[in-house]
Amino acid sequence: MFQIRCPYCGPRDEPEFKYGGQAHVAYPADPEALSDEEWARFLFFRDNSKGRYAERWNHAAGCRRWFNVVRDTGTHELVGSYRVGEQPEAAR
Amino acid sequence: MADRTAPLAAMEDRIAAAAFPGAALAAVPFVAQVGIRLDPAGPAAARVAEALGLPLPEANRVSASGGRRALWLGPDEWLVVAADGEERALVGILEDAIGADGAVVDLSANRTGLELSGPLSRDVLATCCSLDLHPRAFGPGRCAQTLVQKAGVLIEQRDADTFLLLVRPSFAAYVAEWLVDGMAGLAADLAAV
Amino acid sequence: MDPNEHALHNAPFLWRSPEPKASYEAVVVGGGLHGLATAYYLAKNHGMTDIAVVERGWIGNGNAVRNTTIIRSNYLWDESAAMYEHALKLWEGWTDELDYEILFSQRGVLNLAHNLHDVRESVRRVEANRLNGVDAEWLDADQVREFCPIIDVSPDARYPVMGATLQRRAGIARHDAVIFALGRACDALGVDIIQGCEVTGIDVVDGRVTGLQTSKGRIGAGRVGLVAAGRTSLLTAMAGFDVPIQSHPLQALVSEVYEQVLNCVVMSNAVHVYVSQAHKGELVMGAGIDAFNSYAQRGGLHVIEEQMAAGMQLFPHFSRARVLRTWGGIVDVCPDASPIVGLTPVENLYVNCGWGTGGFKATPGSGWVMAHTIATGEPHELNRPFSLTRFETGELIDEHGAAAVAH
Amino acid sequence: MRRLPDRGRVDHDQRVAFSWDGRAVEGLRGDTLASALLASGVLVLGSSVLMSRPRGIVGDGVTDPHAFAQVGAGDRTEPLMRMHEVEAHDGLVAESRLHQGILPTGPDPDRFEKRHAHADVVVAGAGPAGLAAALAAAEQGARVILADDHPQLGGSLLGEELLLDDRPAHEWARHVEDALRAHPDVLVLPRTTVVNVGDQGAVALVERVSEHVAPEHRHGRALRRLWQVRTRELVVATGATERSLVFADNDRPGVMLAGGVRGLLHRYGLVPERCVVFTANDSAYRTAIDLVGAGVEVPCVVDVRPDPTGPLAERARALGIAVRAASAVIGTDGDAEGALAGVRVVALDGGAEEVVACDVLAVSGGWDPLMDLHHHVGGRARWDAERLCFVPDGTVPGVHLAGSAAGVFGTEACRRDGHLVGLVAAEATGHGSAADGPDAPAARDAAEAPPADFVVTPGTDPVHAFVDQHRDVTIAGVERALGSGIRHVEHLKRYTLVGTGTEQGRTAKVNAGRMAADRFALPFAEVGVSNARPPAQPVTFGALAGRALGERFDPVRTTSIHPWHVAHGAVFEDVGQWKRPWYFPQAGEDMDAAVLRECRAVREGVGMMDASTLGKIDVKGADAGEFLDRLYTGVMSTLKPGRARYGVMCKADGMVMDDGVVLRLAEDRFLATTTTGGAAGVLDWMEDFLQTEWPDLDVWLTSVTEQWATVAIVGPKAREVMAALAPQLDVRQDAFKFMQLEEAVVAGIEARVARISFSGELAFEISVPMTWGLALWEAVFAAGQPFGITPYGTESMHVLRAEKGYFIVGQETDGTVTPLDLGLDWMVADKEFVGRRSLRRSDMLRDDRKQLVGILPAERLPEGAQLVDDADFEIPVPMIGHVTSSYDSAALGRPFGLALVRRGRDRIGETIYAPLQHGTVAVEIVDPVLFDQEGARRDG
Ligand SMILES: Cc1cc2nc3c(=O)[nH]c(=O)nc-3n(C[C@H](O)[C@H](O)[C@H](O)COP(=O)(O)OP(=O)(O)OC[C@H]3O[C@@H](n4cnc5c(N)ncnc54)[C@H](O)[C@@H]3O)c2cc1C
Ligand SMILES: NC(=O)c1ccc[n+]([C@@H]2O[C@H](COP(=O)([O-])OP(=O)(O)OC[C@H]3O[C@@H](n4cnc5c(N)ncnc54)[C@H](O)[C@@H]3O)[C@@H](O)[C@H]2O)c1
Ligand SMILES: Cc1cc2nc3c(=O)[nH]c(=O)nc-3n(C[C@H](O)[C@H](O)[C@H](O)COP(=O)(O)O)c2cc1C
Ligand SMILES: [Zn+2]
Repeated sequence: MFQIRCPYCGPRDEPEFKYGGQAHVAYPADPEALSDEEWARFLFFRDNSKGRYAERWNHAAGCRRWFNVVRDTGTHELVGSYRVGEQPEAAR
Repeated sequence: MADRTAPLAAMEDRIAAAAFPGAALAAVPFVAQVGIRLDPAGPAAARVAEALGLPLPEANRVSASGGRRALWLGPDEWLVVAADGEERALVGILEDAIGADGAVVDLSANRTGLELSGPLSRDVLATCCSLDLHPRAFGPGRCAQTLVQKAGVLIEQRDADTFLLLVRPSFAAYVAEWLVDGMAGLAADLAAV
Repeated sequence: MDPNEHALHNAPFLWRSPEPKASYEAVVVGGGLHGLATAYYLAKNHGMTDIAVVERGWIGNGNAVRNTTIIRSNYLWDESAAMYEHALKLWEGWTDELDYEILFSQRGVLNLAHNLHDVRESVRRVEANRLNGVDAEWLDADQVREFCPIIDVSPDARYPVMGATLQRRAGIARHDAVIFALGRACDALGVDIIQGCEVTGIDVVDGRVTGLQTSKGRIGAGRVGLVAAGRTSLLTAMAGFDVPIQSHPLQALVSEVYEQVLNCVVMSNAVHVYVSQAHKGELVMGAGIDAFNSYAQRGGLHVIEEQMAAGMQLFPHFSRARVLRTWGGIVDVCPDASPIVGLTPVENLYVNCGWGTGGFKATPGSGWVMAHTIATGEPHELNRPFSLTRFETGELIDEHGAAAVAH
Repeated sequence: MRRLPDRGRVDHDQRVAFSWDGRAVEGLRGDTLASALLASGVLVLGSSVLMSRPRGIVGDGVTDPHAFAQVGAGDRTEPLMRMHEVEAHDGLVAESRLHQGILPTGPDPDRFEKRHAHADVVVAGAGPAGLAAALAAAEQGARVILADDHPQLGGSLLGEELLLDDRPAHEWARHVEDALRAHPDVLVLPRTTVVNVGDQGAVALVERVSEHVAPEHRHGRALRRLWQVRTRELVVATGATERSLVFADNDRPGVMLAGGVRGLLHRYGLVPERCVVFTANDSAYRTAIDLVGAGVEVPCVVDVRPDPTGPLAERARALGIAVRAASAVIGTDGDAEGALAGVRVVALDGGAEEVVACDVLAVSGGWDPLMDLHHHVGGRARWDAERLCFVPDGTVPGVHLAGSAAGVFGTEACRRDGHLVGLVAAEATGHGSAADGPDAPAARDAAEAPPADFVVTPGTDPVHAFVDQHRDVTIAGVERALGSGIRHVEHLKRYTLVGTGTEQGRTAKVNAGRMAADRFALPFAEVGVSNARPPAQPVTFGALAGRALGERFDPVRTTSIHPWHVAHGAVFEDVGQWKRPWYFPQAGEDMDAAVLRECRAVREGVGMMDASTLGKIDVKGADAGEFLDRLYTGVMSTLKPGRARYGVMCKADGMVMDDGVVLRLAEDRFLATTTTGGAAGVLDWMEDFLQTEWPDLDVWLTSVTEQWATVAIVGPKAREVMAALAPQLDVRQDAFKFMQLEEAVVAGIEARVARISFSGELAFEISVPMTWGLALWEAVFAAGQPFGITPYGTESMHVLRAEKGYFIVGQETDGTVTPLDLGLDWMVADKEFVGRRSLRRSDMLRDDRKQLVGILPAERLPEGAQLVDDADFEIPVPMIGHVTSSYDSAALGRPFGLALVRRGRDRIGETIYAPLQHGTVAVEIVDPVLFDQEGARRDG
């Protein structure tokens, strides 16, 4: 069971959080301009890499904020958390 | 005309009977609660603080003054708590203070209270809640939103041995059930030593 | 008497451990059950013998040894039912065909319904199964009790059992034995099984695959099938394209060994339980998926605790059973909970993945259609709908909503 | 075995009486089930799993391959309990069952608890290393939890006769324990096994709280407690386990591990009559020495090493014990019961077998550091060719190994190591500095001679020489597997089952791996052993479930009106975690009758329903309208304050996600309602977009689901009831229109009243704070009496809405249905909203998609029934759709339903078929709106 640091509330147990998948995937600004293929990539394709991975979590049972975490998908090391709008370098 | 109903009315006896030398539980059925949303860096924060007569606290803290308390819920969210019946006045004050720079919502019926007190109250919570309540990590004047098993709760430490839990009424029986059961286990342990 | 005659496995010879040749007509990447079954049918159905299975560890070390061995074909959508039913029919002949006791036991699988929504969806599935030629029955709570007396069907349970679907031809098989059986069968047909051989690169020239870079050097290959389950994304990245899967931990556990008490497989979507009792007597239970991506082959204990609490709802007298061992696999989950089997943007490179939490049961069918695809360069009728391109058109085969647990 | 009156840590004056296989047996307070049985002369515990060979106790710890028993009676009976862990007590009931247990047949009468805890440092194991580590960390100020699976702290110190600082070691242990208990921030947990290590210091411990007392003395205490600890650092000081050697008939009762024999002496005062020692290392000499010291005859130590000359061997020789160097045991002889009577010894360079009579053979093949907890989180190990054991190969962040678990074997060295590791762990949590910490105690252990690399006695009979005694795997079995081409220990494990038993082959795995290495002519370091997995010791399902049973398993959510529903005989339906009244049967009514009555009342008179479970989200801010426009398929920003509009939301893939009515409370404030089951998901979804996609929007979201109770008054007479309840409210059609809302005092309660209808009838929905819900309900019920007001449940609600062709998310939709499939084209506005792009994908544009239609079947169909084109068909048959809703209608006087049918809207008027098991039913496709097509009734 992970212990995740909410950038607002501090470290809490994993069941307080909801996973949100890969971070930094924006809803397309102009969906109508996208081809079916481009739209499918947005809908269904997410990085599935091994190693450091920037992902989203929501502190569902706490402050309800979405934030990002850098985590190693090979070892479960949690490198750090950072807020929406920040870049992975900000993880701490 | 009929009156309001207390969310835990049906469990009153069990809650009272759970008391043991280590801890006691009591329902606090009605608590005035008003939610505030605003940008702490924006203009409304100071206005609200002034109107309430207390600062909007930092993360995981409670500020209190004159029977009102503000509990931090998130980076732009607080819950103002006061005695039952004050909600209407509070909403008025707060709406005036916030204006268009945030939101004020009366949430007095959205949560109900459970007060847990006694030297073993931390142990009771430890049977169903993973929050670290050790004095090094928590203490009077602190609050946190967390889980009692699967139910969300807002926990406020009131004094050295007393905790107020604010829970959604539909989860209140479940939360009380866990606390009462935890107390039974601790009471048995206490009796055995 | 030789004491080990009792042992389950009794083949005098299993497989060679050859060094790889410089090149093969076709190479299957991944020595899981699907990879082995693919190689087996390439050789058996398509007469291809210049082929190899390359496996980074030992064959079976992925999800093959980690699954809870539930086999059934009662899927909702026509495409799925056809695929899994094809597999189930093959399972029915495999012990004989492979000449190896794989302990396929058609003891029946119950999928429990706990609320009106479950009931509606269960009936929908039973009716669809029936009309697709898949055996399926709807049992009410009393019939459930009759079929599996140890389930707690009391109406005042937190999640009362309102009924269940039953597929009698469904059941379990001994996963380890299937690995040994397939490994042996492949070897006997001349397939090189190359273990300890990790694919680290895929050579693509002019849009066509020519070979593999491996920890044992380059292996030339006319055709390549990627059958690597949870690690598929890592491989397709080497070939320059993506598949829409996410790799998650899925945990399972076994108990110590008890006298037989559970005569069938019981699954429940609402309370997240699936359990059977294996031949030796250990209870085999699957837990829920961990929400996050991971390649670590382990998940959180809280998932198992939740699972146990759920199990106690249905089987209160399992309280004194003990968890002997827990483990996690890496399951490759597709957005629509259905697999991808077919062509890729790279010529002569084929992919078989996305079976997620439920591919063991598909093993023979998956191998069959994948072999067809590799051998002919065209999908088999059964896997045509399971293409990679369906995500563009939206022609998904969404087994989330309606198909009960996917194991 | 024989009990010495003055030895052991048992209370020789306190007898306990218990039952073994139905026989009365006695032991002493402080005995385990194992030691009590040995003291009572029970040598043969039972027979083995495959070969039915007699088996006895092998060690003195939980790695023993045979010491399992069925313990307890009735519903308390527990299979495969570790006999070395079960404390003998009055009334204990135990039975011989070594390999296959029996589960109880009823629910568990005992209590399993859980407890959360937090620590800076958790120390697993309280031997010299663990005690020293815990003390060092505690003295630095860290919050420490020390757990050991034994009732007393001390670890192996209790099973040895050792001096530490020239004092008996167990006294030192007691002294440390006292010091630890004096620290306010230290928790000492004896009888507690660390079973699982997870990520970021999540450690699970199982404490045996009252297991060691008879059920009647438990008085409500938990049997066991699962501690869920979050620690910053973990010190694994779990010691080492001894492995055996492989020779013919090495499974005979009486063949034991040397450390175990020593432990039986020092812990329980138990000794054999005549004991031969067989070893590949120095440690077993201690057994010989200690036994001789206790007056036991030790005819010889059989040592495989050519020249055993260490200080221990010298001491043994000095005591007159014969040391037979370069020799090995090749087989054993048994008595009538099959228990050990003698061993056959050979010189390794050849020569005749010699039989040495003995009742116990104490064997030591070497020591394996117990690193399970390190392995749980991916810690690696490497084979150390000198120490001849696996040792940790690096550590995982936050997990430290100390003492024998780290491959340190001297007692004082273990203590020193523990001390140093304790300081490092404390420092890592910000407590003190390891460099400037208190000095580590010295380690002056006598040197030991190097162990020998030895597993199998050459020339032994392979068919009766056991590698894994629990699983009955012999040399022959291993050989057969290796001969079949197996090249990997994980295949070896799965082929032979080595290491898969109840004790996970802890005494067997290394030997099996070394045999494989031999056979492949590979270095053992490359071959290794099959891996370890959690838990470190098996944990009952009950302990993992804890108190999450019955009503504590999952919340049962009810509204404030629920007590009334219960009092009035409602039958409930589970909707998510909510209990909603399904229908309100009156005396003698079944569900169908009740529903027909309820529906008729609503269509002809007036009904009332508890709608409080619907999700409600307060949406406030200058951009609230814009925000909702981006999420709903329709337009909300044009709504006027005081008006309401129905809305549908899609997921990004264009499939219907949720629906509900949106009310505009003020220029900058909306109230969005959601389905009961969708409430939490919709709020999360909204917050997600608000926080991550559109943080610039001035919008604030607050869940108010439970702030408001809602009572719907529905039917032609609703207006009269409403008027009676709120005399000041102008309820006339012109003043209070459909989709309008008003603030009003209703039955004396401040309320919000809206004219929203989910049935097509005139309806008012009254919302008051949840605590007033019951008061409101009762007032409505009272006010409605003159009009025969009828409470109705979800089933009638479903019938009424289906008559109007309204879909239900999750019933008509299943994640594959778009708003267009539902015929909601009119609601899909020409503007961007989440999911809109998906509706243009080629598959969504197909003209043969399934569409929502009404159906009139010849008889009532089961929901879920499939639909086909022709009455005559053969299986398999293509299905063109399925029945999503199906009811008997009071209003229509016939069965009807809704269905998703391919091209359905083009086929209205056609007949299709539902093939049921008892026959095929003709079904007419009709418009989904079957009742009041003009919509005249909603205004009363
Ligand atoms: C806990 C659990 C329970 C399950 N329960 C069930 C169930 O009850 N019923 C059911 O039907 N299904 C179940 N499944 C799913 C099922 O196990 C899988 O879908 C199935 O085993 C997939 O087979 P596979 O051969 O594709 O994958 P795997 O067996 O995982 O094989 C993939 C192979 O590829 C190898 N590989 C990966 N990358 C490389 C590389 N670069 N080079 C060389 N080799 C590589 C891997 O080492 C591995 O051996 C369960 C899964 C889990 C984890
Ligand atoms: N070659 C040898 O002579 C040799 C070999 C090994 C050990 N030893 C001796 O053994 C001692 C080792 O000291 P130590 O402190 O490292 O270990 P220890 O064996 O003294 O103590 C370890 C303790 O941890 C307990 N334990 C094991 N797993 C546990 C778990 N998961 N949860 C809770 N408790 C658990 C054990 O039951 C034991 O009580 C030394 O005295 C050493 O000299 C000697
Ligand atoms: C159906 C089934 C039955 C199993 N039975 C046992 C068993 O009796 N004993 C055991 O130790 N492990 C058993 N296992 C678990 C395996 O030992 C092992 O944990 C699993 O194959 C995952 O591999 P890993 O733990 O090596 O990663 C079983 C696994 C499965 C899938
Ligand atoms: Zn937070």
